[in-house]
Amino acid sequence: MEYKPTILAFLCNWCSYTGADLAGTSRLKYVPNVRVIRVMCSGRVETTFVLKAFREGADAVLICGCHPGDCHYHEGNYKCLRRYLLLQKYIQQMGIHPDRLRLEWVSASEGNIFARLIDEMTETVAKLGPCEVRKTMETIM
Amino acid sequence: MSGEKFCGIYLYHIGNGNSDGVNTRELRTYAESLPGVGFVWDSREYPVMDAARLLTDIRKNNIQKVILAGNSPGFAKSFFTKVMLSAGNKAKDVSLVSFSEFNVLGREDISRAKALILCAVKDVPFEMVAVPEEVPVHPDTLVIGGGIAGIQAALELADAGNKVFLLEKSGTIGGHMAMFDKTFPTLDCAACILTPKMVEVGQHVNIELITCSELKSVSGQAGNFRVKILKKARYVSLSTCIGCGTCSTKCPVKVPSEFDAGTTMRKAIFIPFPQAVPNKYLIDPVNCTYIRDQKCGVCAKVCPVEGCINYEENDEEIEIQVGNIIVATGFRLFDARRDDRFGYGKFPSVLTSLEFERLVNAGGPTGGEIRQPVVDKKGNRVFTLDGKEPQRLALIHCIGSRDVNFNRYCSRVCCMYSLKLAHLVREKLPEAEVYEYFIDMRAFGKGYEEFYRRIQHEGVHIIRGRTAKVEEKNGRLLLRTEDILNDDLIEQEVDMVILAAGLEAREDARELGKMLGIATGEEGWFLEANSNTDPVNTYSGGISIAGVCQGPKDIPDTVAQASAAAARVIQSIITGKTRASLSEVSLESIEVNIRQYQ
Amino acid sequence: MKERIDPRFYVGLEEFGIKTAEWNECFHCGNCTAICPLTEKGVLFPRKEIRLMQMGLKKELHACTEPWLCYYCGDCSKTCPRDANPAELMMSLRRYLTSVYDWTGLARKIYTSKIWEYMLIFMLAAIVLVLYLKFTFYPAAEGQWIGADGGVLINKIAPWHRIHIGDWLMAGFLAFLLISNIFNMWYKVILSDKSVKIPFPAYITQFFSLVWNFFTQQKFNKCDDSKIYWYLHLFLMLSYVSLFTIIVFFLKWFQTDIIHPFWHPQRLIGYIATTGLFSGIFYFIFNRFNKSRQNSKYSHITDWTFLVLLFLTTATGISLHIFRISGMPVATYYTYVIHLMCLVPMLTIEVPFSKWSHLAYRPFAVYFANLKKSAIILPKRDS
Amino acid sequence: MEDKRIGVYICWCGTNIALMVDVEKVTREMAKIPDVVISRDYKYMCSDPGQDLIIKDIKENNLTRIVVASCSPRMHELTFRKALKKAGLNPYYFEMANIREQDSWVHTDRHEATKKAEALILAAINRVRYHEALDSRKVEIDPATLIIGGGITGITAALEIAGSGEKVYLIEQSDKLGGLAAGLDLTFPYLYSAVQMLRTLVRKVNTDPDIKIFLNSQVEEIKGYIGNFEAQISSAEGKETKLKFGNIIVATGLKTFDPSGMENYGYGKFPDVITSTEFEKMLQDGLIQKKNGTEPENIAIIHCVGSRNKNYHEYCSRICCSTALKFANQVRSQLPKANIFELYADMRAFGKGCEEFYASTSRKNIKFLMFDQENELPRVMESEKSDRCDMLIELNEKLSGKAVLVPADLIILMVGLEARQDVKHVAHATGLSICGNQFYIEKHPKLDPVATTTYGVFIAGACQAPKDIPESVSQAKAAAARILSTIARGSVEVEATTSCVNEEICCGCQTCIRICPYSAISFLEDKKVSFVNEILCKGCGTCGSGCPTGAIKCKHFTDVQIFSEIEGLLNMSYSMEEIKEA
Repeated sequence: MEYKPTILAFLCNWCSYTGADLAGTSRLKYVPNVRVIRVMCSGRVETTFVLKAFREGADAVLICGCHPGDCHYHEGNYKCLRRYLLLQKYIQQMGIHPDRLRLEWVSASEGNIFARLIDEMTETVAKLGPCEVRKTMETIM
Repeated sequence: MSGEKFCGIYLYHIGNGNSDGVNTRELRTYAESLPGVGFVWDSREYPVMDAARLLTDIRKNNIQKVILAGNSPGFAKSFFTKVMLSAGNKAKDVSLVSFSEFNVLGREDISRAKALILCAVKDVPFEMVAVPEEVPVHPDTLVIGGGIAGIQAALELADAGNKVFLLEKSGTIGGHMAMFDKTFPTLDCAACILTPKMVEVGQHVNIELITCSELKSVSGQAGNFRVKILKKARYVSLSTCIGCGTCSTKCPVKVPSEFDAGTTMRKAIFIPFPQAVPNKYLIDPVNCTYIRDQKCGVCAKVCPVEGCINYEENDEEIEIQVGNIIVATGFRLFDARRDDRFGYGKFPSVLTSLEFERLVNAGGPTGGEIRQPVVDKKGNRVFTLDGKEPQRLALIHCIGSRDVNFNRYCSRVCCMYSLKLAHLVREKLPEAEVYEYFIDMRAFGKGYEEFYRRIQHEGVHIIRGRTAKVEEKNGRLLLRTEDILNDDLIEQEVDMVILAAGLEAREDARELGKMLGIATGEEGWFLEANSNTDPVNTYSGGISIAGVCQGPKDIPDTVAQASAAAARVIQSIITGKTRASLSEVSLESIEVNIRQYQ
Repeated sequence: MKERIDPRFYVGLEEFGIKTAEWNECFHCGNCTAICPLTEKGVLFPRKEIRLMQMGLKKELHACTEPWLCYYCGDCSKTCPRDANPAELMMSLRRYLTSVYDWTGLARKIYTSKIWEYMLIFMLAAIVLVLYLKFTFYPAAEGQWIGADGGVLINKIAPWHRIHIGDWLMAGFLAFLLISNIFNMWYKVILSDKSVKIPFPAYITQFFSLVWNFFTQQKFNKCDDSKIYWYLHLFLMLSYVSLFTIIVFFLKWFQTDIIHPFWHPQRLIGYIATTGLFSGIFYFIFNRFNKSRQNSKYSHITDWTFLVLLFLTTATGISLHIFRISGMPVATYYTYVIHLMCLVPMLTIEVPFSKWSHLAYRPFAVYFANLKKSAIILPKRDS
Repeated sequence: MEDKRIGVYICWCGTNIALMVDVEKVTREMAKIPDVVISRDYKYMCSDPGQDLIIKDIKENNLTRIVVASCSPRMHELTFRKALKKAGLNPYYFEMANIREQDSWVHTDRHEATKKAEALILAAINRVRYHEALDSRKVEIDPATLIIGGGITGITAALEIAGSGEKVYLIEQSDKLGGLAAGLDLTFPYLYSAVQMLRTLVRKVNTDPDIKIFLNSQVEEIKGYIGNFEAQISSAEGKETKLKFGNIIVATGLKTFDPSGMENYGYGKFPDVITSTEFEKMLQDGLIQKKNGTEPENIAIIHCVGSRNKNYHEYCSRICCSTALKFANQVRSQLPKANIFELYADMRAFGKGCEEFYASTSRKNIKFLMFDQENELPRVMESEKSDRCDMLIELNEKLSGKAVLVPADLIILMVGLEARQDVKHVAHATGLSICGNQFYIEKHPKLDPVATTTYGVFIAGACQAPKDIPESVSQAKAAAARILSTIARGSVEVEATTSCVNEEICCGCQTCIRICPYSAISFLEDKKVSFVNEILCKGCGTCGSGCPTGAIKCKHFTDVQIFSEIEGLLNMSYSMEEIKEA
């Protein structure tokens, strides 16, 4: 049985989560290995959340927010973007491949885009193989 | 001020349709009597529009302004503007008096017709001077019809903190929308979005639900109606029934279920559908053998609640007092039997759209499996899982709509729901071929065109050309259609045909209209106060209309109208006053107002 | 080459019975084509014709054989969702096309103006009278009004050979007109349609269909639910044709002075044919009066003229026969001339220029249609 | 800390969930999780009996936390919260697992879907353990209303609200009221006078004492929250006005599509190719004529310009078909001899009386020609002298299958409707979201077409999607109804999921104050700590993640809640057993 990565996704309530719901209501199909956490705004996603996710054994973390300029809270998604760029550097220092963390803009009407995104990300992450963070943590502790 | 301009009036004798009744001779003499009117043309003396002759008349009587009065004189406007311009006047010196715009329907409205002409001559907007007197308003409201329109209107009012009586003919609220499987174009299931609202209505402290009831009579006037309601006996106590369903399981009588559009059988003691509100059982006296002829009586025996079922219960008549009435009685589906070419009622596998909605619905006869109906020994059509899975299905648009032999109007929703049904078939039977035969694809709403595209790409065969007849050929159904865009004749064999039947006014609409004093159009839809600026109110004060009973509509438009109808009511409750019937405004009062206005 | 739409094409066609307001209302649902029992793949009407009318594509319209393939059951008009009345348009188009095929232009005149029609009829009648008086009808000369046995000497008054000359002249004249019109039709339908190239053999192979359809009118039979209509029409047509041939080619045998016994073929054929004509005529007149059938709802003036002339001819023919067998010479002789005065105009007006011509155009239309079909099929065989 | 007694309820949603998720199995598995007292499945949790089930259990087994696994929380979270409330439990002691939209509907492998469902539900259970009781507060409503857009929608809404004696501020960008309707001559399908109609409405608005009109004005920015908004209105003359109001109706409408970009129609190249807007003006002025003042002999009306074509706009503009029919009638009445062509794609005459209108129009000898609006748009070409017309239109006529040329002297382009340039600006000022077609997104496409996801802000008319006059009017009145009912009640409830500062930990760095988009956070000089105004706060939580010390707590989205959720989700991807050991 081939390896299925686990992706943890933080979706903002107004655009991305609605988009993901739309994928559902329009019965679009995508791979089942994504786990969604709903936050009011991508701006709420803290660095610690992402790190926690890797620590708990996520093979990849996806953050989705409204398109630039469409944020329900004006600029939460920009805040998120900054934090994301910082995180990218940081996880690389930790030896986590940058492809394992992604930030994407998904609007409420983009159910199909969300579905495609998940499929495509799963593929890339599957190529990278399982994320070792959890194991190493367990061994050193 | 241009009111002083010297007027010529062109009176149309024959308006298209219903204002023939207006006596043009009388109007003519009235118009001629008005000061500032120089000339009155009577269309009967001008059978053909003769520009030259009109021009000479205009010049001779140096007319500076022409008023076109008729049912819908707009059809001649640009002709007159040209004439006026060549007579050296301006285009805006042609003004219209459209009788139908102001509900001038016949003799009885002649004084309004006069008033309209007077206003035009004086160049005063009719709405500004034809104001009914204000009357105090009773804070309670009656909403007739428990469909989505009625539900929305009721909630709107109740949330504003007012008492609402919601009158429903059947045993539950929900109307047609509750019967649908999914809703276009978002495809979320109708029940999922409707039932919460139904529950809300059921629980709302301000809403008094009156099911199984009919309007008996309405007296009084705007602001204070006395309404008599005939409450049919349920024979099951609303207060004590726990909805356990034992009675129904034991009941021996089986009749076609209204909610499932006849695709399933229900008992004589039944609950319309699982999420019904109120979620209580009731007996249908027509089919219950005990009530008909004192036989059986099982349900009462098995009912766990003492005295919950009471065969002796009688219809009762209640009277309520309300200040406003909102009519939201909806529609009935076109009876596909009337167009016998499609073999509905003759071939079991020819379904109406509503039947199919139930068939694909998880709560339907086959639990959402699409199967051809089978015919049992008695010759009845039965929907079961034993039926064959259809390999080919066809949807035929415009059944009973856009057709002079039945209804001329477009039913507005059929195109979209047909696309939706096509999608549902593809989703449940990916192997099945779906053919859709249409005339014009009317995907006009928000996200509709996108949905249309999507269905096209899903591999549904969407063919321009309305099927002419359905015949039976070696066990399958044979459709004969011209494929217009490919200039070809298609004789398609299919296993199941779905007829996109149109919407029709309810059989009792006219009667109800009379009772409430609201006019109905030729097709039986209720007439709004003004087709542009006031689509939800009527000429009889205190009474509004909402939803399909005013004309075919999809769900969002219906909901919008329902809320809109509530607006006037809330307004009247806030101010404590409402306006009496526009139809009762006298010519004299208008004349007075005009004098003050200028 | 793109064709240009001619929005004013309809102008002046109202007189043929083409009601602009009606066919303009068509919104192309395709119901008419699909409901029609005669349409099949490759043979699609009447929507096509409506469209050509709406767009004023003259050439295509003139190349249409479909109007002749329609036998007016009226289903399309009955079920049309828009009151476009396709069946009536097809009927009117038959009139129009007749005038199109006719190179003399008389047909158009006859269809579009009553004056012309009646003028022609009376003129022809007059000519017949003059000719009759000039070349036959001379009892004074011989002084023989009555035969030795007191019988009617029809061949003395109107000798069959002389009448024959008249017959042949007229027949030849009409035949010439009709055939030239059919050639014109062939030109419009086949030659000017550049899209198809008819291989010569097809002309021969398909010829049978022409004859077959002429005598059986099978298509017509397929079309209508009430058989009686088809039978009567066929009966009428056959009687008509047989009488026509007898008079034109076997007048010697048909017009005799001696009166044969009842069962003699000469008389029997005469009687049967007359019955055929009369029953047909009465049936159609009846229909047109009480507009019971869809196809008798709207009557163009020429429809009436045809029936009336046919009726008069038959009626005078019968009375002529009665006078003759009951030995009333004078009456016979006068009726004879009246008979001719009805017969000649009837044939001259109707055969090449008016309704009668459908007798020829319909089978030819089928013929041409088949030709085109075979032309389309043939190349497929090669590939 | 009180003991957690959790009830888990898993919904079949008929077959919607049960088909892809083994509900019974999941129910059994969940029963094994610590603290879970009750684990049930039911056909329709949202149904009346479904909710009663929860209420009953809460009362009988004094449950303190509830998890429902069913559809999206955006669908039924409120429904179930209400149920908890009825059972006397704080509605926020509730968490929902979305196993329909984001599980059963999107996956095809039943085993995987079931596994995912378990993960989601476990996460919900983990999370709900840490839920806290929150209560939503009431906010007083300022009875005044701001209406942005003085088109027919705005006017109607204004009259409706002012009719009940409430104050209305009507903001119009241009120098006159009426919007697109002001450009019309007649209305379809009965050809009533739009000019007279509008004149009446405008008079009514002008004479209404409760309506204050701001022409040539714009909304700069809107501060505040439902019931207590505050806005800066600036007029063209640079006059600034401050307004206070309780509700907002956005009725900015749409603008017509500009066909200059479409070279095939030669708009701008040929003088007598005009847009429907220009033609309406021509009709208002009374004379249908070419630029050179002569009478056109051939008039062509081309539908779907800029609509139903993915190079321009995919959507249908809804009003053009009937408008085109209206034009045909008006041309026919002024020029009885003219040749009139309608080049259309689908005749969308769907409104009340419109199909009849279409039929009666077609009887007037109008030539209807169908083209393929998606792949083959007609092309306008110059003509030779011999053509006896100014232009030729080249098109593939679909109903006859022939490529034809149409003579034309005057060509009317039925331009579609599209979003206005300032749509983004208004969206920002009012906190609305915009869909792919640049229309404002309503709260629910079917059951709530006028409300939006922002409390106190409503959308009406064409800015929500193209609409004709009666439909816009209906929406205007609908929006008015909502506002009137809030005014009638005098107050509304607002969200409880806001942020708050733990003053013990706050270091007073004021990062949060810079971050907050609603300037809901202020600095308490005396205490040297930040303070969140919980009514201004919209609960986005950005401050929470920005706070270096973790002093800011985002209610209902606290760190610990989300951590526990993460744990729940991820541990599942190993096996149920492991957690049970843990």
